Amino acid sequence: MLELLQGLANNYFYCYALVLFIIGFYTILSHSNLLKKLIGLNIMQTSVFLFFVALAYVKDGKAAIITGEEGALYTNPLPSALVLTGIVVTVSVTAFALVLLVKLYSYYGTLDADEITMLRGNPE
Amino acid sequence: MIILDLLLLNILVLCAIAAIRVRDLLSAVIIFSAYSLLMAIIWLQLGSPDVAITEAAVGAGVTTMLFIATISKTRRYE
Amino acid sequence: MIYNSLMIATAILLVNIIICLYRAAVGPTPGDRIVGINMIIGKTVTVMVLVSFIRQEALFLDVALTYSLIGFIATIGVVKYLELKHL
Amino acid sequence: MREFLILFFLLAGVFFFTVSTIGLLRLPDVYCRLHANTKTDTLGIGLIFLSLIIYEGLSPVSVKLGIIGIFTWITNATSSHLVARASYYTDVKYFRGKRKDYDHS
Amino acid sequence: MWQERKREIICKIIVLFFFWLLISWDLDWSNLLLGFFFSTVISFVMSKELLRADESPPLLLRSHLLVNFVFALIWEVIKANLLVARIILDPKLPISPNIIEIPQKLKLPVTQALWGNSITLTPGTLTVDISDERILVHIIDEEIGKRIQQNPVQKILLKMEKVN
Amino acid sequence: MYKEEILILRVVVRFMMPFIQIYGCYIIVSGHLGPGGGFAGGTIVAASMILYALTFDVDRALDKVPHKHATMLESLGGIWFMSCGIVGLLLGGNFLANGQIGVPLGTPGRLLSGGLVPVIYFGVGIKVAMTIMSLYFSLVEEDR
Repeated sequence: MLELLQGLANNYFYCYALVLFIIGFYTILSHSNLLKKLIGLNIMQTSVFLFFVALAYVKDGKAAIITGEEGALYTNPLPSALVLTGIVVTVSVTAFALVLLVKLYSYYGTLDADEITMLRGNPE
Repeated sequence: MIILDLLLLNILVLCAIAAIRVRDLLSAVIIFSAYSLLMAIIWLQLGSPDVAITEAAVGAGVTTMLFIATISKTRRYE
Repeated sequence: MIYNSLMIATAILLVNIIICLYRAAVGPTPGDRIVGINMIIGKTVTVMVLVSFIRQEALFLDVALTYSLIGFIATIGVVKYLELKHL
Repeated sequence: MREFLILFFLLAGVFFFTVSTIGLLRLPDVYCRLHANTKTDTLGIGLIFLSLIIYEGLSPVSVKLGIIGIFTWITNATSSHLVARASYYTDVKYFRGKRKDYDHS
Repeated sequence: MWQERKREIICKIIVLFFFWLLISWDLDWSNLLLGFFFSTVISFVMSKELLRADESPPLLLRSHLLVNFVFALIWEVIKANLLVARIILDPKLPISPNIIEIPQKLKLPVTQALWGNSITLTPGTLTVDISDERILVHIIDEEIGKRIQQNPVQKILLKMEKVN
Repeated sequence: MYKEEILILRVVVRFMMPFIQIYGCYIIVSGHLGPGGGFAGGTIVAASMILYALTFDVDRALDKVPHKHATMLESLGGIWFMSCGIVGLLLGGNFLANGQIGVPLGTPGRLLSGGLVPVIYFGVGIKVAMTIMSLYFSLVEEDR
């Protein structure tokens, strides 16, 4: 138990990434406004990026940019390259979802997921 | 160093909670842009300036403006 | 000595950011919220510069320069929306 | 001497930042809060950058710091003006007169 | 017409190239070439959007006045910052805010914008609206509002216009 | 109207725009030396055009960069990237081969020492800038 707590305290970045993920997930589940859900989705994605970059972090390591000095300690550049791709995807997903929201609003006149479900009628 | 990290992460969690608790969608978007700012500082702390500069460019300029454009086309309050 | 004082200055600025965040989350009008975010931008730029000095990496300054150049786009957008109700 | 100057300017900058934050909390309406924003924030940035420039000496880093400072001043002033203007034209009431007339709510 | 436009564009190229050198801080030939290329492309493509010469006094030629302006502005900012800090830290908070109107003496858009931004940066005063005839200024204290007309910054800006 | 009245915003934006753009270009081409790269720099360049569209009008910004030109430039960025990749194939290496085909991979801190990388980033920057710009424009333009 003590070891578990110590491990958690040493890896506090992972804990906070988990907390942020839970906040985003809770937002997606509990709020019925679609724009709020999108903000929750963004928070969730950022938490995953935080987890990835925290994996790459080396204590006292410099940023992974070669400046020509010998024997320096660098952080791992691979996860940050992955995260860069992830950010590009995030922007695209956000823009696409926002355009979908505008279309939904012009069709149904509301952005509330429950109301849209009611307007569409019960499928059964 | 560890104190700075913990402080930053706590502010980040506060920011996220504030962004999802506010009823006004415009305010939620404004606070979300602050979330992106703090995230950029954390990327710097974790030693990956590449991600930080991308987050800065995206979060300060593009994402917020897209959100505000959507709000201006739909409604502002939940 | 100077390292420690830079650290303490950064910590104080971060505490200031919390208070600005309170104003941004509570502020009665949208104008108050934008003022809070504006102050957070200014403090963030300073914190970034201080972090780059603490970690001794000159390249981190580029991020602060980015924020100081395009940080006010969001403000203009919000203000224009408040005034005209469309962009 | 140099260390003393660095510490003094750093302290002064942090002090002005703190003052602006206190002003943001205490002042009554949007316009007065904008005063706290532009004024004290800009001098805080200026002083801290000055201390870091003294710390660094003349180098590319201090040139970049100067550029950051100039652009932050310009953008800060512009956005403050815009917020004040928008508040004025959307009829946000401004508090006028002495403090005792103001009903703090 | 074309002569004037050419001079404008050359001026922009020089300023942008100087900015490029400042941020990259490298005198290698490839860097110089790329900087020259980008500044030329930007000033030709965006030449209609950028500031025109008839909107501003020749700031580069009047650089001594510009330096003068910057130092006067910094001095004003420091002086009034202490005032505002004293007001904010006072437990009674002795503010008496108001919106006043002052006449506009400057003519060119760039100097008008500089003057408006200087008012905003100078503590205690805040530009609310600006036009060719008047400026609406929000002041935090009556005393500060009275002093706004004999601000040395405005004198320097007026001199800058007169030379033109 | 909003656009003609705000003198300070008009002047400041017209003053700041070339600086933002040249900074974006710097970020684009120096992606292998420091932080940045095609995506970040392209986003900054696009942010300057968003600033222009906010300050004046979307219509005026669309006059400056119509959708047709934006699409054309975007495709040009894609073609640029492809042809830089094919250079590697032609010289007997893999697709996007850089050091393999004998391009000098010089010293750290030199701008043009990364072989094909800054050249490729240039295309990526154009593509990203045009894409994000037209994203924002097409989201906003049908407002009126």
